[in-house]
Amino acid sequence: MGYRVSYEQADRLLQTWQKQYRIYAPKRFAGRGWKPGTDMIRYGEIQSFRDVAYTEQSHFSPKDVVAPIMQTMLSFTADEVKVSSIDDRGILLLARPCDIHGIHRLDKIFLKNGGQADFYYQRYREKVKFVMIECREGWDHCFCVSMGANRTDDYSMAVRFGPDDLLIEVRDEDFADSLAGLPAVDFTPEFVSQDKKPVQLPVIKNPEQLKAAYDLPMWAEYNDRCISCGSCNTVCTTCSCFDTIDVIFSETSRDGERRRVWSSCMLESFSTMAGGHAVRKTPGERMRFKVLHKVHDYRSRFGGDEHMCIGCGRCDIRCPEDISFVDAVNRLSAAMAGQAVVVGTKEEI
Amino acid sequence: MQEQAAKMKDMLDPATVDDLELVLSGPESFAPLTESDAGADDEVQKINTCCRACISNCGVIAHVRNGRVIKLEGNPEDRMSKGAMCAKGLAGIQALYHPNRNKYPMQRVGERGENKWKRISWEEAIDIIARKLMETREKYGAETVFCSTGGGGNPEIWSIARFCNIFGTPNWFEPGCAQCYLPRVLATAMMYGGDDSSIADSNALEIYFPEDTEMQSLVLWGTDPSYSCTASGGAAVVDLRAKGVKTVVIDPRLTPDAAKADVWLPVRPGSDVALMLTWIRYILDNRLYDADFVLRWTNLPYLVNTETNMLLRAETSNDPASPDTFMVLDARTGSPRPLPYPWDDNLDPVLDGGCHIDGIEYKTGYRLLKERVEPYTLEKGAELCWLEPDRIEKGIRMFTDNQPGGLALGVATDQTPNSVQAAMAANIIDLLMGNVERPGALMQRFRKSGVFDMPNYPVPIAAGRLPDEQLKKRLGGIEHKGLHIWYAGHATSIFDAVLTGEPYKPRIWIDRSGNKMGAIADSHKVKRVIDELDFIVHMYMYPTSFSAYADILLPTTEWLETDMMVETCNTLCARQAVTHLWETMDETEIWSRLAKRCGELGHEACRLAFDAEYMGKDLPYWESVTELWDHFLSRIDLTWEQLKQNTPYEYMSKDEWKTYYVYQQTDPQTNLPVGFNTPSKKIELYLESMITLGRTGLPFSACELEPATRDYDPLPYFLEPSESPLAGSELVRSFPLVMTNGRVPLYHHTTLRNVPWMRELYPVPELLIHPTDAEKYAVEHGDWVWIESLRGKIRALASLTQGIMPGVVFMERFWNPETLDSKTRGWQEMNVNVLTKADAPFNDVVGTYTLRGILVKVYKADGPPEGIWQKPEDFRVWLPEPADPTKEVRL
Amino acid sequence: MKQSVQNIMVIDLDRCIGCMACQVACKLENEVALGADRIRVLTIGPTGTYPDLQMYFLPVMCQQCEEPPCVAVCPTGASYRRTEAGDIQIDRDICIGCQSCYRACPYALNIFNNELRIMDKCDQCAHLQKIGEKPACVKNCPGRAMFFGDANDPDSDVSRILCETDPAHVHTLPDSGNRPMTRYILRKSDWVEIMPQEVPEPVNRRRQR
Amino acid sequence: MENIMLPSGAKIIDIIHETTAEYTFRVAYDQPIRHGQFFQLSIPKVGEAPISVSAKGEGWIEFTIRKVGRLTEGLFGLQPGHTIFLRGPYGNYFPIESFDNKALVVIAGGTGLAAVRSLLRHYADNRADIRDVYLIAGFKDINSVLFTQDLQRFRETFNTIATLDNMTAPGFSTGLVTAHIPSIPFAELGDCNVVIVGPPLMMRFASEACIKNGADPDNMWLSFERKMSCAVGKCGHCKINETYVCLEGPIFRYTKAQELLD
Repeated sequence: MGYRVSYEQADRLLQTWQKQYRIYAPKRFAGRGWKPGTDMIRYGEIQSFRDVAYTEQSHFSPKDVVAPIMQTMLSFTADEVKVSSIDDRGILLLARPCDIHGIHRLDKIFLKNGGQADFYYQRYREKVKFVMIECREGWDHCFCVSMGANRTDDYSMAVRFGPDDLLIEVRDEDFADSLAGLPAVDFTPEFVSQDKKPVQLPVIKNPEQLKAAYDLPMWAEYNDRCISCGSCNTVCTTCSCFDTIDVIFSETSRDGERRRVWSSCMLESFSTMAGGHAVRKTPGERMRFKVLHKVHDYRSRFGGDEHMCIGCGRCDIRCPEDISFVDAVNRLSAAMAGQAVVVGTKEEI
Repeated sequence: MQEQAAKMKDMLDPATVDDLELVLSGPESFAPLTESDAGADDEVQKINTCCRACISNCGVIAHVRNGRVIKLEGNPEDRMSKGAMCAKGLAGIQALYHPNRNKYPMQRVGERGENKWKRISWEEAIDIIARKLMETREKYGAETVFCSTGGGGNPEIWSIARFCNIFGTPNWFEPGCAQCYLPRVLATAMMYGGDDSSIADSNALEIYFPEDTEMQSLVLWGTDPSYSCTASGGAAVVDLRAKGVKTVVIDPRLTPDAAKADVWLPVRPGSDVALMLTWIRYILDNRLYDADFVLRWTNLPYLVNTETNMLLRAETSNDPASPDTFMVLDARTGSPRPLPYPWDDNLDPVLDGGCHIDGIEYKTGYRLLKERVEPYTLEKGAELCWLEPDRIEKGIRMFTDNQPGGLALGVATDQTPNSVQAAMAANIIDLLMGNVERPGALMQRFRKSGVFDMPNYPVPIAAGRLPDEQLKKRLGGIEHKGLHIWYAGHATSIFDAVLTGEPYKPRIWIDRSGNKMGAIADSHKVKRVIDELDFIVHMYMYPTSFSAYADILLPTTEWLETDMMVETCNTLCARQAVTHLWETMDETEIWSRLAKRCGELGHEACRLAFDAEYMGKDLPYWESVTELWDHFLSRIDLTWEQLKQNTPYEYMSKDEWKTYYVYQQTDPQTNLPVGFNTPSKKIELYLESMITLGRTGLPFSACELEPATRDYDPLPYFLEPSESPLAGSELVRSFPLVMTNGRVPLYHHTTLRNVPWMRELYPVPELLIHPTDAEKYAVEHGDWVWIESLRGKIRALASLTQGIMPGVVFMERFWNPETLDSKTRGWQEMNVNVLTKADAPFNDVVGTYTLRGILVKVYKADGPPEGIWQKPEDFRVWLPEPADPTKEVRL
Repeated sequence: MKQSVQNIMVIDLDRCIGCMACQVACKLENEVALGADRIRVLTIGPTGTYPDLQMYFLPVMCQQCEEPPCVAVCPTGASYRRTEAGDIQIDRDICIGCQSCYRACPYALNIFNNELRIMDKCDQCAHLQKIGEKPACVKNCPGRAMFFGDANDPDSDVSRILCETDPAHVHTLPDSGNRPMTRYILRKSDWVEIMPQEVPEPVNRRRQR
Repeated sequence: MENIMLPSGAKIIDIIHETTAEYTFRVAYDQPIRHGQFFQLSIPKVGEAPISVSAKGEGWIEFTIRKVGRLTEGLFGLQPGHTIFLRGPYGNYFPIESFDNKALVVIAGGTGLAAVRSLLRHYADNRADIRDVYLIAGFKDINSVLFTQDLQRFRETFNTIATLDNMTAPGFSTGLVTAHIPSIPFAELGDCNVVIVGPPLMMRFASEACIKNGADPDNMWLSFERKMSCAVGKCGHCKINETYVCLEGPIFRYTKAQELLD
């Protein structure tokens, strides 16, 4: 069932929904871009559908709605320790199909891996309902089709933003009532059907091939280029790594918190243990770790067809040194295609 | 009060994690976090007060919330600091809330030096001390009790002098005193009778008004205001330089002011007087002095009997308003003639001349001075001071070509046995140029509020209460009579008396302020003295090396807890308590209580000291400091409460206050110019009264004393350091480097080594050494080195720099509170005074010993002293306690 | 047309006496932890040969670059330029303490706050600006060597002092394209080029050399 | 919803100073654990880190901790009676069922000994359960020797070589652990198990030396150490390929370890 809704009507709906939900969408933050004079688009709570920056891809993914950049786990006062709590309301999350896939990837790690669900993720995640932002064209740099992340049916509503009004499809009973009575139209969302630049995925079938992938000379090329800032990880929807840190509010404070903050496998400190030993010492080694996680390790662990990467392409856009993940994957795939012949194992695409 | 064992060790235990105890006593299960009720911020009170992290008294606005001081900032209304504070002052909060403050009176348990204590009440503490004092007085005489004070941290110097005078002991001393400031005060008082030119001692007030000063040049001799009084004098000198005032800096170290000077004269430590005499000779030879002023307003034209060294008098006056009449050599008649004060236009006095009268040779003061400086040519000065003649000349010319100007003398020259002569010579240089009481000069008699009897120290010292027979027992008081200007004894003489029992054996030491192990020369000797004593009391804000050897510790107030009056230019300011912690007590009150208890135990003079009628202008002892300040402020119709509310209080307008040419004002009694505050009413460059002082103790001693072994010299002379590096010295072969010491901008005296913010910036003392010397002794930048003198050895971190004179090394004085509970008690690791020299030669007039210009050797050490802290995190355990409630303790 | 606000610091090095009060004033105002400093006073020199020496002091703090490398690399967008003041700020709520900005800063003037485990740097006392006060270091500077204000406002302290000063005496830290905004005035000594790799020395100790 | 990140308090019973930089903390604990497992150990406001159990007994377990990093610095300020916080045990453990009645070779370097100490104590207590134990324990120098009492007992009970890298001392051999591996009579031990714990390079060279001397790679076990923030497969730090050390480790069969590529 679809509706055509003016922005004014939509905002009245928004107000209704806000009683039960906090509503998150990509918003424009003026002047907050990485380059002087540019804006940043990232997720935030909206008060109006006019706040939604729908004409561009958001620089950050919606993951910080369910796995915030920084969240308090425990709070310590001089003589008390408490578990943090969050808002009771549900969460309506406006997201494109690839990002909805991305959150499913996070679910694997946070809810499934190790057979136990993570409390701090789950308490957000179980509140989330998706409002899918229709994405028909994609952008030059994204490759969701290659990653199988272009379509989804996990949404309560889908929305097509227009300059004057919105088309909304409702699939969730909970929202049907609030829309009832508005002008009905025939609207079902469309999806991207072809990547502008498709990505070749590598074939790695056994430990020998994995070893061959590890030993490729291409990784060392990143040593000079990558500055290990970790930006590719933070804009990625599916990067889930975090650090647990304890903080005190000032040097002489008796109050403090145990926090969870995003971490990045591209940072030199990611694998550094107390005492200083680091497992992956060079940017190249870290690039290899990341790329293989995204297009090999994840699938090896969880099985099925899906890779971790959802093809949003944000990492390529973001990299301050213009390093392309897509290039890395394509080069890896090409090299492995060659390797496959060399090591004489069965080829499979 | 219940006895509670408290070990210093517990107070100093460097727990690795802050607040561990509190964290770990927390619950073992977790409750869900509820919205914390942060609540509205409580109101912040802003209270005007004055700093006392050093002696500068800068105006401070303390921000106080719920009784806790949360921020300090400079008070823009302050006439001298103008809204700025230095690092030391800003550290006040960390000093105030230091977890290792002395919080309660403590009594030693266990052996002396074991550093084990139990808490006692104030009543008990005062009673124990008073009983011990009375017992010792009874058995051995009051003079066997000696006291010491110091300028380190919140000094309240004069209560101690008052107590000694009333109790009946002539023996109190300050590690500074003869080594710090007194030589300058003495020389200036005797030669001029107005304020000396010390910037660091808040004189030289001319420099704080750059907008209207006529000053053209400033000589900073052995002083670096940017280090020693950053926010006041340091900033003022910045303003002067920016205005175009030329500066000459005399210092072996390239200090900030030296780096910014027009001429830097790096002088060999201990040779300053030679350089001064070189300046004087150059000024005389080249007739650069203000001839008219010298003739009319100094005593240099007066004739001196070369046999007695006394001035030739035509008439001796019995009227204090009129000076004696002196004889001059009249050029017109070619004969000696009396010169009536202030001048006789009929006479033409010769400046450089001499004559014989009745077979006795007489010379003018000028000629004697000229003869005195005769050997000190530029070349000779350069040779003695390790300088180039051209450079010396350039320095002199920079000063003499840019007049008016001023010469500000610092503490450096006070720290050698040539101390008083340096002050005399420096004054001569400035006064020859006529730099006194004129716009642009440093020596001034600007007006005062009149509330103080002693400059900036309001406690009435009751000097007349000390019986003459007791005064005569003052140790060192015969040889070094200049000390009587501050009613003080001579530290080394007191210590020698303890060690030898001659002429009598002092037995009790009550000390206030600082760490005497770090402040007195030859620290090992101080320890030997301590071992001989019956009883030791230390009152201070923190435990120090010295307190480890004490029997009773008394907790005193930090400056943020103290009430005191301060005079800053034309304003009166209140240093007012903005909070109060634990059972700390203002020292002014401690001494009063001690006197009271002694009175109760039968000390008649102490009992009478509470009798207002009996005490008269010396005032009875007080119950609270407010009483005392109210008394003094009543002189200008103010109360302490009013001053606190209106600080800074402008007691007169700037124009009224800034009075130039005071000496030219007419004395209504005589209708003559009031002249200078000297016996002759002239500037006494030939200081005859030195001779009188040495022979009688007058005018400073309350009664006439036996003469010193030798007369004091009325003119400055150069005394080569006893540990000389010059050719012919035996010692220099084994100890080839000259050591000097001085300040960094983070510490004052022995204070603040326990303040994290200061220590992280300067964790250990650095030995500044020139790269050529470093190479010679195989030392590299960043090496730990031993520095050894005849008296001991210490370590420091070598810092190679071009900015120190070759052949000279520099080190800041230091001690290590973090090793207080170790065998060293914190004073043996890096304390320069382990190296310095407390024995003869002394300055004849005031007994100064040798703190600078000793010989040392330097060699590489394996590493730092054990247990010292160097990393910023090390100092975490000294961070303020997060939530000490401010308690108003009823004592 | 009214220019946007560009708050900068101007430091008159002839007035700086190396007293380090700015460091302590900053620590007091901003609760900067031990071992960390938002502002550091470097000793430059002595250069030359004894006794003909030059030495001056150089307070360094975030240079509020026009092309800030710290903003360009910040992985969470926590480092940003404030449009209303032209300065660079760190949003403490989204800083993950990864130290990328520290590595990107040519002068290593971003510091790690060990208590909060996030990055910290000179924010020109933004909280004091809100109540109309100058940054703590500027306000307290005993030598009155520090000036703060809007470079685009011709009546500001900084514009006035820059206007009065011979441009040959106005310097910046080395610019590798980041365009540092802090201006240093040095008239009497020679400006010794401060190489970026020399500034970062994380040791707090002042040492003459 | 269960919060798997929530630690619970445990009292410190005793603190043993093994060396100046390594202390053993005995902590009250009465749940079952297996040899080789680890805990996430924390001090609120200081931090959390994975620490392996170095011994267990009636109502207690021990952790031996080296003074590196923020948390361990914090731990070193503690006293008996203080509470620390634990969650765990985590990870897999040594398959002692398959060790029983066979020969066991244990090669430990430095603090690596802590990770196998509980296993060794088990066999010292139950000597009959194991055919023979060959222990090579390597330390940097005499000042870094750990578990002196246990080591004495191991010497008495097992074939023990304690060696110092570069130093001679009574009762100690000299040289790296690898130098002593040839003295283990692998050929005579038959179906033996080998456990190797220590720094990464040491584990690598020791493994190679053992194989060269006849050890069966399939019966060799290594214990991995990795940075971890969660220990439950969420934080990502300890992932190697598709493997999470916290979940599938920390103990890996050598043949599996060979496939793990960092």
